Amino acid sequence: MDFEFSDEQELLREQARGFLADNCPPTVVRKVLDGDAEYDAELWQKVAEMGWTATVIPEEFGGLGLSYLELVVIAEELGRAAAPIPFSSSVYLATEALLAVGSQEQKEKWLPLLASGEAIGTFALAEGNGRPSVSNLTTTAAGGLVNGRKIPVADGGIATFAVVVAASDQGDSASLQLVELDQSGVSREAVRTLDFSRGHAAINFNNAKAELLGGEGAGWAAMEGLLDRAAVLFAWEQVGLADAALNQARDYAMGRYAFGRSIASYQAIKHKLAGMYVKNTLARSNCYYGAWALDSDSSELALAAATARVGSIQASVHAAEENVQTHGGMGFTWEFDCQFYYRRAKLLSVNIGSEGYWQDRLITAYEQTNAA
Amino acid sequence: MDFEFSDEQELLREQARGFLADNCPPTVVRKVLDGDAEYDAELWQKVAEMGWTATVIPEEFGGLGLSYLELVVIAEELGRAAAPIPFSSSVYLATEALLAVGSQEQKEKWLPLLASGEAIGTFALAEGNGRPSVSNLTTTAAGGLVNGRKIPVADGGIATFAVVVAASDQGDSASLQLVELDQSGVSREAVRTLDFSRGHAAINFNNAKAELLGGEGAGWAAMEGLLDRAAVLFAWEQVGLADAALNQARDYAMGRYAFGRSIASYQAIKHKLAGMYVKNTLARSNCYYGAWALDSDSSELALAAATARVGSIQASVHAAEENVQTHGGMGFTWEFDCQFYYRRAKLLSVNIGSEGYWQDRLITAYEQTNAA
Amino acid sequence: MDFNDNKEEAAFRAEAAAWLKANAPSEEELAGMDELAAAKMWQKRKYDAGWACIRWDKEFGGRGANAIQQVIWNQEEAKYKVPAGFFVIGQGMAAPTLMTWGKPEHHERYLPKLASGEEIWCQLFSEPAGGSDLAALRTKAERDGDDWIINGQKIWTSGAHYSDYGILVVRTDPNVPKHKGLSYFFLDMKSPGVEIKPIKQLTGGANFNEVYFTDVRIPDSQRLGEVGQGWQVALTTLMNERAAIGGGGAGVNVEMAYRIANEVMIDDKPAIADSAVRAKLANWYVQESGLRFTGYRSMTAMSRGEIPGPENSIGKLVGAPKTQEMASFCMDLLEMSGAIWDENLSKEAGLVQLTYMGAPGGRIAGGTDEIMANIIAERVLGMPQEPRMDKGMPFSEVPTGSN
Amino acid sequence: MDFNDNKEEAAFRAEAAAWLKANAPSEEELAGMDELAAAKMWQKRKYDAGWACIRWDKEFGGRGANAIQQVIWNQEEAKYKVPAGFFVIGQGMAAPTLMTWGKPEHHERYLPKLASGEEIWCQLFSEPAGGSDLAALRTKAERDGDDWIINGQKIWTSGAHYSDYGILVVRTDPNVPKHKGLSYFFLDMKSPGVEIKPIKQLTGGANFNEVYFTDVRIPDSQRLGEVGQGWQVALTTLMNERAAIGGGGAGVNVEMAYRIANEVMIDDKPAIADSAVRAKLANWYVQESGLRFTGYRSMTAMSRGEIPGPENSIGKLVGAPKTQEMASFCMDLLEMSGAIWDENLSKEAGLVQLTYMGAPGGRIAGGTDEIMANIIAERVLGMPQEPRMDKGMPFSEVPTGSN
Repeated sequence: MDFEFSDEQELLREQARGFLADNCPPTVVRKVLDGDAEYDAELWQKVAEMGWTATVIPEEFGGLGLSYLELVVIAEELGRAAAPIPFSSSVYLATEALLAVGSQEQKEKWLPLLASGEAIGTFALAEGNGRPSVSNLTTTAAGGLVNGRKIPVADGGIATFAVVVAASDQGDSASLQLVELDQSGVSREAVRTLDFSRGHAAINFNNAKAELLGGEGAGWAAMEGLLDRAAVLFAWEQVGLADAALNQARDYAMGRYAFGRSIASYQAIKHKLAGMYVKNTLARSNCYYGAWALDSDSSELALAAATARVGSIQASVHAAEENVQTHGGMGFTWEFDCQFYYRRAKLLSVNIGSEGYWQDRLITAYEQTNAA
Repeated sequence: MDFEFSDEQELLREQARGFLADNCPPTVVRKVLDGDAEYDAELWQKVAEMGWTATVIPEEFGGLGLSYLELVVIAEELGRAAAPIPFSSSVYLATEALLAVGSQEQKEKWLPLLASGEAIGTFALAEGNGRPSVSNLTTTAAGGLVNGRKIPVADGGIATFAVVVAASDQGDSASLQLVELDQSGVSREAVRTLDFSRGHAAINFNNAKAELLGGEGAGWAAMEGLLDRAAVLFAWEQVGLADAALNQARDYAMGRYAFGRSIASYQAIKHKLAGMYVKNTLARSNCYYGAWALDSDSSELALAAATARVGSIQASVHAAEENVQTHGGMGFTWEFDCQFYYRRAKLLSVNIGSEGYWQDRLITAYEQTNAA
Repeated sequence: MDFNDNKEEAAFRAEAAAWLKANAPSEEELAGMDELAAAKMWQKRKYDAGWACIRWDKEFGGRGANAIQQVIWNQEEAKYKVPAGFFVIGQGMAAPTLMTWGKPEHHERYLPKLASGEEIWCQLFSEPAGGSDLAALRTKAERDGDDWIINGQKIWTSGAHYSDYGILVVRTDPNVPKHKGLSYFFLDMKSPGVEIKPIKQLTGGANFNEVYFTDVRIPDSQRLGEVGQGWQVALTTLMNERAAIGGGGAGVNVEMAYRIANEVMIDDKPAIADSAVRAKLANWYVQESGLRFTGYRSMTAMSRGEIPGPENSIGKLVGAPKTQEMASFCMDLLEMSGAIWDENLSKEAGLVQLTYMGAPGGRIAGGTDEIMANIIAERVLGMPQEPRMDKGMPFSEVPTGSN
Repeated sequence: MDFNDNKEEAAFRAEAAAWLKANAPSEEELAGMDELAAAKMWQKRKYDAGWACIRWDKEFGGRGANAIQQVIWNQEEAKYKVPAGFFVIGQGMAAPTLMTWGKPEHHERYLPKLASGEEIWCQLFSEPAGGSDLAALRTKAERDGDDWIINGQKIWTSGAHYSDYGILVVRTDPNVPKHKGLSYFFLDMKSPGVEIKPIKQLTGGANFNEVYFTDVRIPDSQRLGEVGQGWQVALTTLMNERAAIGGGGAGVNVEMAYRIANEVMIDDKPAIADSAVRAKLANWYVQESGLRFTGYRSMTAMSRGEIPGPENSIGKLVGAPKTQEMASFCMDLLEMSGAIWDENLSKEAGLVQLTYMGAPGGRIAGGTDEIMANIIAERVLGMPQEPRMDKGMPFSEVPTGSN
């Protein structure tokens, strides 16, 4: 039994943290937050050069062939830095989709481009408000053409291709379609979200050329499996964010004085931060389990992923909210960086399905585990 | 607009509080808690002599013909005193059932006995674990005979009669049956609950003679209407209890010293008690609304009752739990009286349906109000 | 206990309703006017007819009405889409302070123009290093003949840029304990040396300002209360602030969440059929309803001549976190679209996101959640204060950490 | 990161499992024995074979095993229904204190009998007026030649009536600050003047005692640490108490709630189909799972030679309120029957009620929720202590309120 990262993985963490401190300081986040760009292209380039986008891609496809334990270390640090890049869309979702159900040809074509960061992939499931279900999919695929509208698509404005969930008349009634976005059948509109430091889009498909990814009529199951895998990686990013928010709150509280003493000496603040620490710690430990299940392709992955996801949603949103609160009025200003976490925490918490969705998935997985 | 009790009602409160301080001190509660009796018969007798059991019963049936505003004042004070008597069963449920759907003959027979306290009525709905529904009722009534088993029945061991919810093959599939309990077709067993200061029973009906109360096949609707009315009265009792628990916590905290100062000066305790106060205040205000709706027979009663009930469940259980916590180890002893509220709060919270049941009822009522 | 108006109240309501019906501006009338001009126009019209600041004495421009009449007026006025805002601080906080601490000449000169909306006032209390410890302010005033010279910085001043006057608390003596070295002034916001900078918030909006003072002169005649008595005067202002804070049905409430839950689907059924959604809405309804009826109880108390107490702090303490939770939950109901903040795509959803971004402000402004809980514990439940490390210490010696 | 045993661990596990298989007492063997006798029998059997207190040095009766081996042993032993309890305080708290502070002759005399279960120890620290402020204890010891004379009262002593020895902290000097006037002893529980009274709890059970001391004599040779050093010695005991507190799957956990939710109906469907029920169970599962894996991380740290830190406080801080909430919720699932506490009617339900009644104890014993939160804030996050009003003050002058 060894429930900890290896020394090499810890070294990777140190390097990643140092790299991001240098290359993704608050000014870089702020540049995207305040500007019109949908991501920081320079940071993306550097991250790709570090090989982070290539982490789990096998060497035969131009990747580093490392394990998911390395990838979650990077995910945590990206969350801590609130990095304004399409890493989650391209790495946790598009790359994972290709790895899971891509054909040899598809892998050969796309994985090297994803590994090098030249291509940015994304994932298109939502079609507006409410919880997606297989019966309310309106995007269709037939004869290699996709029609419909997906909104929101994270990083949809900058992505090279999207993995689109479309209705199918076979099997589980859905299929995954790989659609290149720079084609005449595709139009995109930028969509503003509450996190200005990450780009989103609405994508209209009008007889867009598409390629089936995985089996026809196996798309809904593939999508759920994909979300399980992504959920672990999102969860780590959220835990990194939660930890950063707690640290920011703590540092501010220590230095802020009221009524002649540090506000960090008041139980109202101490117990608030202790509560954040507790939630963060439980979420992190569940993320360990998720990382192990993902890395070992365990049959417990669905349960582990939902557990990690629910815990990290709760921890990160709570930490981000109470970090602002601890900062008082200053936390509410644009000038302070508390907003990075406040925006990002909520964005990540709905990006691949809400707390309620994952609570339900968790109990479903628990029922299946208990029935097995 | 006058959203407050009248001076006369405030005077009644003072009298009631004084009466209970004299006649229902902790020693009286403890006598039932520690002993084998299912209630304090002497206190019941005195309460009846005060006319409290007769409050809303019309004068023509031997009652005082007062309003529900007087009755809720009494309910609150009984909750505060954790009185070990069958008031809720006999007054909030049995009396209300007769007033709502009893025939003139039934009223003439029973209301004077209920008013004088000579008869104790109760209400029998539950048939074991889980949420009762009209489709899982196993108690039947046919030809004036009831068969089945009801458990638990509050005060079932001491009651003169019970209003029994039985399956019907007509209308809404249920009927209310008035069953005298001192007959050969009825056997009762004492059932211990977590509140030793209140008696409960299982009642077996074996061709027990019964009398239809209200319409045949109108029993489920009558039962729900009855629970709405009782919910307001229970809620007031719970708010009284919650207030007493908060006061007990506050008094103890003020006098208890740790690290050289009163524990009431620590934010951990101050904010805990402030939280109790907030919940209690909101619950109380919702109870005002419930009292007004009950007294004025408003169309908003269902919504008002559920709102009062949910708020007062939450407030009273929270206050009772955190009162023990504020007392530390001493609160966990049999010797301290914190246990009165801890037991009673949870008992009252499931007695006529749980928080979950009433949350659902609340939204149903809200939907109906919005549809109207 | 009765929800209905008594006879006197009904008569007053009828009178108010009739006047409003005849005089409330129509949409056409307001079309094209800027908000401030519209607000001033409406305020002046009310003033001229005796419907402005109706609880004020008639000599100050009011109507001499009582608390319950004020509530009735508010209810009736709320039925019309009339311009609002701008006057709350001046009429609700500065004016009561002037009434209590000002001289007759102050009353005559300033109150009628406050009532008529001709002059707008702002509040200059908070400072960057102060926060919850309001009295730890550092902006200093030094005597110079008949004037005082002000230097320092205030923050969180709403409306500074369109205000004519401001109420100001400053430190006139740093060598005595913090509450004892303060004095209270009002000043002309156009005075030389006053510089106003808007503060951009999380929402992207800028409803507040920083105000910098560089050798700003205020005549001593604009002092309220004695030198060193500023904290006591400020308390008058702050007590009125608390009274002004309502139970507040912010934009995101049960009604909106219910609407969204009817529109979006969970497992191919409207979300409102989902019992987890129902349970949450039920809990929030209990809070909203509880606050509403707590408000009715306060109104009843006021109508009986009682002064609203610190128990009103629960409105903000419950309402602000509830608003944040509900906005967050409404985004969850929208699922992946929950993050979209784009009025063109979904008007309702845009309001949800705006509310979520604004919610932290609600939990801080006018006293943080933590300060509100302290107030309830200390002033309602009578629990002791925390030990004060700065008690009796000259302000200049109080530890301030890195600030 | 690997959940599986490494080679060495697997070998140890096999050895332990084999011995247990051969030696764990059968139900028949235990039939009719009282719990204490059964526990002593099993402890002695383990001791004789070198499986008692396996992390202790061999000279004290242990096996010299490491932390991870202890965990493996615990896992394997938990597969058998063997007698438990009785020895936790002696072996887990008194023994480490004796090891650190005792003299060689103490080790020789007491440790092997602690390991073998021949002698049982209890803990005499808490006092009625102390509570969270443990060091504010008042039981006094006065020197009399080679002895100390003890007078006072202790509370919350579990197992006092069947214990042979007790560890005791007393005040030897009331005229110095509270932490400095304490000394630490152990005593023979059969000493004249020791009186034990059981404390009845909310549950109706009596797992704890009050212990009264009237002129009880303890030889000075039974002192651990110097006179006045008692607080430091007590910290050794308390640190081991914290280490002993697990993440704890109390009786009422997700597994049980899930079972109940499958058995009872809501709207004619099993309650587990109700999404409000699902959401609650999911949240508790996240907590349980989080505690379990936090425990695994601690074990890994221990196996790497690190000492478990105060972060383990979260086990109790999360687990205790969760137990209370879950027990309360399980009663709600049972609806009107939820209040029934009658093993004859429903074994499972009886456990739910017992757990609810016992839950407040869990939130208090070994440090209240509030103290646990302080510990995390101060020792994990490095936040400052509250100002201590009694700091440096002679104990006799510290305000004590009405107590």
